[in-house]
Amino acid sequence: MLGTIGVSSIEDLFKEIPASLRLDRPLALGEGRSEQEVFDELRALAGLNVSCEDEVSFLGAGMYDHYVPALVDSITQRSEFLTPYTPYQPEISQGGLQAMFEYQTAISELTGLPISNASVYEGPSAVGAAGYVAKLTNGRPKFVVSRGVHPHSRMTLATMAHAWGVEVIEAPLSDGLTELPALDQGVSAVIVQQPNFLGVVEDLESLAAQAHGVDALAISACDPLPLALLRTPGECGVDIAVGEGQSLGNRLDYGGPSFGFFATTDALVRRVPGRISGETRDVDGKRGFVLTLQTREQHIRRERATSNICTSQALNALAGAIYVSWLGRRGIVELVELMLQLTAYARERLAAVPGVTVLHQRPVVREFAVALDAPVEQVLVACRRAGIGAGYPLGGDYPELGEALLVAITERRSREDIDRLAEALGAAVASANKASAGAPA
Amino acid sequence: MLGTIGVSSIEDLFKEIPASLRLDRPLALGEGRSEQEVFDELRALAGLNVSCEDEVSFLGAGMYDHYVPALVDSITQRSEFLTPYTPYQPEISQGGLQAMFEYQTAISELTGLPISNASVYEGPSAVGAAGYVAKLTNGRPKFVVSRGVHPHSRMTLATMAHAWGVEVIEAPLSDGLTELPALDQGVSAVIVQQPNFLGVVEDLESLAAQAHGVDALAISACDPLPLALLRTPGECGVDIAVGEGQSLGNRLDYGGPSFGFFATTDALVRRVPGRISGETRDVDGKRGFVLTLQTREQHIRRERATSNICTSQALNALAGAIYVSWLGRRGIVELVELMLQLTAYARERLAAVPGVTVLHQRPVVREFAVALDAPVEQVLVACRRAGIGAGYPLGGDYPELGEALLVAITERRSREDIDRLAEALGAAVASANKASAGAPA
Amino acid sequence: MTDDQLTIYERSKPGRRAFVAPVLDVPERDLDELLPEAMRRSAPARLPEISEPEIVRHYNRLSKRNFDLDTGFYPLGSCTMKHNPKLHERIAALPGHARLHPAQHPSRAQGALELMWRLQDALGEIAGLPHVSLQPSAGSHGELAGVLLTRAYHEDRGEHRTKVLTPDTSHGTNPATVTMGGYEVVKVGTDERGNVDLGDLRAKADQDVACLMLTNPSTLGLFETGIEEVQRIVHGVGATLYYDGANLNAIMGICRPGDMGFDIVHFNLHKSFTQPHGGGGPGAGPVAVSDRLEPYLPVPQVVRRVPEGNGAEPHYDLDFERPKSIGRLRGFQGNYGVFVRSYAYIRSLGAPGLRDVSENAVLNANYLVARLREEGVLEYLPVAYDRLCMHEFVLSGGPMKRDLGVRTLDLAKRLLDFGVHPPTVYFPLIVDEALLVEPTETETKETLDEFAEIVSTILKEAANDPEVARQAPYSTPVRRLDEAAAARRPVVRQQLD
Amino acid sequence: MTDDQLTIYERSKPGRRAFVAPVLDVPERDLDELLPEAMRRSAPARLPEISEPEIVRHYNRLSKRNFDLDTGFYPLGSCTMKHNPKLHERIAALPGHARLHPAQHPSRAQGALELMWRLQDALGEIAGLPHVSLQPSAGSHGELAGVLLTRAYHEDRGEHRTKVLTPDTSHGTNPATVTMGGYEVVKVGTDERGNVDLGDLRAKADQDVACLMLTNPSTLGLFETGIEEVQRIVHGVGATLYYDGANLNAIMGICRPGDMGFDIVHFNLHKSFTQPHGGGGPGAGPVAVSDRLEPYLPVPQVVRRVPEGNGAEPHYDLDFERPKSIGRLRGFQGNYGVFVRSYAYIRSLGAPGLRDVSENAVLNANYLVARLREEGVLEYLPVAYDRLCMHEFVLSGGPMKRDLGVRTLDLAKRLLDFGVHPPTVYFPLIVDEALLVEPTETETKETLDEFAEIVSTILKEAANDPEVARQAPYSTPVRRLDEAAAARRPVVRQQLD
Ligand SMILES: Cc1ncc(COP(=O)(O)O)c(C=O)c1O
Ligand SMILES: Cc1ncc(COP(=O)(O)O)c(C=O)c1O
Repeated sequence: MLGTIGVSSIEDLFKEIPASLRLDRPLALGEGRSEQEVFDELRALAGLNVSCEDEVSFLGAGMYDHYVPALVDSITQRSEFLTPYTPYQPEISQGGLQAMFEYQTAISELTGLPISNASVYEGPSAVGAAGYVAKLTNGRPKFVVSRGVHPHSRMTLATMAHAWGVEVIEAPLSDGLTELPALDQGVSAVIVQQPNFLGVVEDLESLAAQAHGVDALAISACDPLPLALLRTPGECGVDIAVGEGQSLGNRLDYGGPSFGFFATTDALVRRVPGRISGETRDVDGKRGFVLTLQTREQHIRRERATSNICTSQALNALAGAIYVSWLGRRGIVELVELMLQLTAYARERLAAVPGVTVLHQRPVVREFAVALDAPVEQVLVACRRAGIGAGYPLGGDYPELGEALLVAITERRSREDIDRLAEALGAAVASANKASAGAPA
Repeated sequence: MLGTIGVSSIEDLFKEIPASLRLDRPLALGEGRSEQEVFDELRALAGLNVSCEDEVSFLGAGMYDHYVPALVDSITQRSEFLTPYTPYQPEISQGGLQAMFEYQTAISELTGLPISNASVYEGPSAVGAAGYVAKLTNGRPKFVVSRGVHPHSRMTLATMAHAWGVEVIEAPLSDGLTELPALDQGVSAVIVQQPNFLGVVEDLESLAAQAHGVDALAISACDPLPLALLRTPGECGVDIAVGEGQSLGNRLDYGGPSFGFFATTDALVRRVPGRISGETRDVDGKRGFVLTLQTREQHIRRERATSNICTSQALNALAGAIYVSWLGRRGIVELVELMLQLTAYARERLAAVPGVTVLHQRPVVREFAVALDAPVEQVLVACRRAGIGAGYPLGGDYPELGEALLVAITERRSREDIDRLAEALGAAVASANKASAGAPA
Repeated sequence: MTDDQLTIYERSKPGRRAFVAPVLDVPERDLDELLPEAMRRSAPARLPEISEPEIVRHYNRLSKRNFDLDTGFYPLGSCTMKHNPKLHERIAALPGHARLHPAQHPSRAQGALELMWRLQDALGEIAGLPHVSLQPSAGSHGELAGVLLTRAYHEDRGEHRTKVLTPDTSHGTNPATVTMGGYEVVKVGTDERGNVDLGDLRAKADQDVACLMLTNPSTLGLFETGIEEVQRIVHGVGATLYYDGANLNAIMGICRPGDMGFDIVHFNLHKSFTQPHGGGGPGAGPVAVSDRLEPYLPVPQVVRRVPEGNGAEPHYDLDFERPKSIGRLRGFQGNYGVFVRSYAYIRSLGAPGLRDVSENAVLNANYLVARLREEGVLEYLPVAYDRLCMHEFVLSGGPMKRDLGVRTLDLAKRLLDFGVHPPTVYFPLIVDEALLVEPTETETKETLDEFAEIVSTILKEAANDPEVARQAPYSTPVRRLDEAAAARRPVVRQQLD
Repeated sequence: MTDDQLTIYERSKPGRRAFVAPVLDVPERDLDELLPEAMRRSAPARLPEISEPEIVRHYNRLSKRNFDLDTGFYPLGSCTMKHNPKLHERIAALPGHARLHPAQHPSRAQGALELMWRLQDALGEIAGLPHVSLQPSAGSHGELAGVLLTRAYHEDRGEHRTKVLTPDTSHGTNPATVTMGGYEVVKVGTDERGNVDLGDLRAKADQDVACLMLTNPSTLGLFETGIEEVQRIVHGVGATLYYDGANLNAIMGICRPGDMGFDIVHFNLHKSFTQPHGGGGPGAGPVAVSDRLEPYLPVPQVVRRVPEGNGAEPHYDLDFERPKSIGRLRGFQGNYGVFVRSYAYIRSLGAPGLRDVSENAVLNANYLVARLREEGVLEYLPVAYDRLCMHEFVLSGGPMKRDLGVRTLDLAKRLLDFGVHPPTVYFPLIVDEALLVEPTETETKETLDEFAEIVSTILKEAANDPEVARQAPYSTPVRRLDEAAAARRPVVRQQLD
């Protein structure tokens, strides 16, 4: 091959690189390894993690241990879905483009909004993306963000808003529900979460109405599974519904890759970030799908694009679409109702545990907060010894709640698991208090 | 649908079944379960097994813990290979038929014989199948079978030979090598194994020559990986080479499914059992593949077929073909030489352990036998406590060897593993003897 | 781009590779010392030299030249091409199943043994016969087991029998098995309703008969209504009654071979119990038998041991102490990976689900007949025996051949152009130009409707130009292949040099 | 058979389902009591009603309407469509990785944290910049991180800068990111050799400039030979120098952005480090930075803590105590599943392997140029800048359009008929009718030869009838699609009723 090129060595191919810049040593990465050795090494690392297969986990806080049906893996592992690039050549990408179109339809149905894109990165950055659309839409200087929005989403939005010179004002929670401050024409968007981070179902409609009262956009982060049962953002008058898609057929993967969804009204369609698949016809009149409304996007509009997003999360969104088809129109309701029942049972069961108090008596779907009469960290350690991941400690994000714990219940958790949690919590709180009582004053 | 059929109930469809025969109760199998429940239940059962992932295993005895590369799974899991039936319609089965053709080529290369079928069930039944071909070929009343042939193969052959009225005569091993008795014209076939069950490399050529001396067929069961290095059955004048294919890219699966291979000479091609893929052309002159020489088979020849086999092990044979392509012409030699070196190290290492004696000082490839100065079962129990599956106890099959153990070394076992085995064996033998010494006479 | 037809040997290039060897961490010895040259092959096996990306592309391209069940309708009669749930692949791949060594001590393989024991139990219940061996590797292997069990049974009673009866509708493996089992095949006729000809059976059933091999529903897809009389005749001469389980999909939970008087049943786990066919295997062919045949079952048997008193846990074991056993039919414990899938299937469905399977299989078959009738197809392709069918049915292409000059083979090949896998053709042998159609329970009404319309379209097309079908297929990767030439000068491996 | 184009909604039939709910084992409460009707949606989401077999077939059929890397050549410039080793999928699926909850306590996620820490370390070494954050989700997200880091850096020093420079060859995400990062884009020209126009750069580099975003090799596939001078100019005005890592595949182990003076580098793990593209993601866009930017990296950072003395084991943790951090760019710790694959890749190749990657990527690109020249292709499709290229190169379809009346788009569409994925078209913008070709290191010589021949065939064909290319493709599932109509009246979801 060198001969055909007309050089005498590989070295010659790099001669345009100034010698002063050449690396004069091998990278400090060691030798290559055989497949078997690499597998063993990375399996050993996996073995150092305590996954939801290794303990009874009640962790949620935005990502949930749902059962991912086998057909999701078998389909997404097909090389025709796994290995292509973004479908720039629609004639040979109809499979992916149609799958996107079907995904958009599912998100549209779940959110009750007419427009969905083909995915954004994940939940919190989706909130940032929604904020950017608000900024582009009305250019106002303030976001009002509920404290019920996922802390990661609030932080992500703040990071981006700072660059835009937009101020972020936090609306407090009162007894678990968002309480908006007086709004004014300076407010670009009101951003809430449904159910909120503490698991409580918000009154999305009144929050949206208050936003619209000052012509601000109403933006809601949503957990897509509960939407199968809850009043939809669309019904509530929300302008943009975004969210974390992991709970739809994506594994936990220590936080990613999953997907974010982005749904909105017809009014905002030309400001949507990222890919959108649209239906059209080919020269023979045959139905087909293409990436559409591309004049929004970076590769066409460059500095005037409505977002910089390029690669997003197509394969994860596909998993989501397969998953909701697997659940189906009835199944998704059955699943969420099942979680509703399990969660209700768990809330009652824990409420009965001495030293455990349920934080607010409001409707929740699959997650709720409790206060403990003992240091959460101590209790968690004790529960881990019993093989239980008791939940997400709220102290860091919500010091105002004191020693509080967020408990998530998916269909993977049985009554027995919940009873074990109750016993473990009870024992842990009791012994923690015994210890401190015993401790010298 | 019932209306279209013209019946009023499903029941009516079964009315030809005499009422007296109808089952008047549900099957005693309980209710159906959700995917998640079935997965959890069968994962729990898997958890009750100690697999080669859970201990350092030196078990072999016909099936080996080799590394199966990921691409084998990803290819064999493609529905186009996983779900079709036997390729009765060649025009829409070219993928499977060409894969069979390529598999046959690989087996032919490994065995040094011109003809391979597309697979039989597995190793021991392949020995039986070879015996049946011998019976069909010369109808003689005796098989001479080496004691070095896998006990399961000898038992399987005996089971079938009994039905044919063929007597099975066992040829003893002397210092690990087959010693044939005087043969006569009553011998239909001489059946040996390479390497034999104790891991020793046999002198296939002289055994085949002795068989041919009385016009009997020379049949050899072979372990396919060592064939990458060993003199081939073809070079040695063997008429039929069969064997267990598991070590070629198939997982252990507690013994199956794997595949058996069947290779032979041109002379016997029309007596081969099972499917054979052959090259041909279509009406446009395009190359294609079909199931060929079908007049051997049950669906054509019925009671005059050369075998009753129908469904065999196509997917497992495919895995074997992928695996040898992955290893490649050089890689397969490197792999077997690696095992040769590891095995030599292990044999020396164990020989140095007090109370452990290597049984015969003859060339072996990846398996060898040792004698212990203590009860094998006791030693195995002790090794298990140390997380080691020390090997296969030979007492049941070869009482004449006393307290003996068969140890297999694959590329999955490291020097450290082998050293651990040596220490565990040494400790176990010592403590067993201490115990018995301590015991009242 | 690259010619899809190149073999992997034709893609091979010296020096390329996928495999990288693990590092050798022991002192290296001289090869000649470990394995003298005289023991080594003279030249390396000429395996392909190719990189992982090229291997993947090679097989991906091959896969696109295969039609598969996950892509379209596959009504291959007698093969029960039902959907293979993806869950089963996930479960079978768990290391606790997939990397369990078959020689592992039973005390360390309790999960596997319990699963096998539970599967034996479930299959026994489905068959109505209490004792099960999972060992046989496929249906025909199960048949061989059955014939050998029969032999052992008679020999044990000092009887020497020489013949086995099989109906003229039987599958090829039945007579082939009989011969392999050391018996002579005697064919029994079929009456005008498609049942075993009882007169002929009586005439042929004598003291030399060891067994009658039957499948019910028969390969005609019809329930053997005279089964009770058949049973009396066969048992009357002291022969065993063998049930070929390939058609079990029609009657699960509805009636049971054991209750019909069968002594031996084989199951095709790769048919009724969803092991994917893999393009020709793997499968598994467990057998269930009655008490009188139990002593002869192969070794080892999976058993559940309940220790005496003291509330000790029951455990599972392999039993080799079976003095009357026929011995082994293969190595180790059988196709365990198949057992895992089939047990997962039985657990998923439970009793009601299994009954639904058979009800829907029979419903779909009868509905398809009705739709074909509506489409006027039966005019040229009459149902061989016009009765309610069970899970499959047989059409005769005789009239089509006579009136349209189109053979069953032509119809089959033309179906390929419509993206349908043809039914089984030219079997059973007693039906002229036979077409054996088994839709299975996992197909939808829309699929059945469409199939009926496609067949009718092909017949209409043939009515005005039979050549279209005669020259079919057109849209497949290759067109009709010359099988005669292939058999005349067999090329069964790549030529290399 | 069934129309491959039906959507899953069009396949839906009332009452069908795949999902079976686990049994509810707690006392059931009244729904209204748990969730008052006022809080519930008025109608169920109209999701499909469909069985597992039909879902599988639906997606299987869709998959057959996609071209993929595992099937054929995919020289999509700037996208580095290299082979994705199958091992990576196996490893990523291990429950210890795949079912690890992101909120798991760090002490219980030591394997994941160690893997991330090792990956940070390796990426830092490859980039020549010591500090790495794995958080960004893709390349453009990494760019945003870079711009925000730059802002934080300047603000921390009390500087207020308003402009970011990007070459006119830059990828669209660069300017889009600049705007999103709150800066104004200033375009820098390209000189006749394809390098950054240093004169123009000097003219535009002033105290208002916060950053220059560059990729080297550039999107023209050329090494920026003036990089040292560029670096002096940019740093001379106190701006940061940003490296877009999309083209890192050309230089791994050969030279390092850090050594060139770059302050910030983003990686595309889904390009250089083999995360499969998934039809548009997932990816990951980690950033590596120099010491002066380290304080501003996102939270949390994965750190390795070595306890004081007493030989206690070092452990891994998430560090949130970063007062100057820009904060978060997303939830949790980033696309961990991608990290697993990329780390497996780095481990498999090691230092020599990574260098081989870049050497072969550059060898393949230059070889392909040479073959295209041999085939006479460059006559109509000249290389935009005729220098030794790095891992990719740009052809101009200008002459082809002028002399043959065939545009780059037509050539691309005609390539589809030959089973090749076309190169990137109409990018970079500064090249007329641009065609950006990146073969990658995992392609064989035969594939490159064949591609050169195909392009030459298409040009010959066009020479005697341009309509062939203008009307192409012909053999694809659909032919040219009306994108204008799609955008005019957008139909972006299934209409249901
Ligand atoms: C009726 C019948 N019996 C027996 C068999 C043989 O089963 P197997 O292919 O599993 O050996 C078949 C398979 O086609 C069959 O249809
Ligand atoms: C040069 C260049 N920069 C940036 C990007 C954006 O990367 P991503 O798609 O991962 O956001 C790309 C991807 O096409 C690219 O080619």
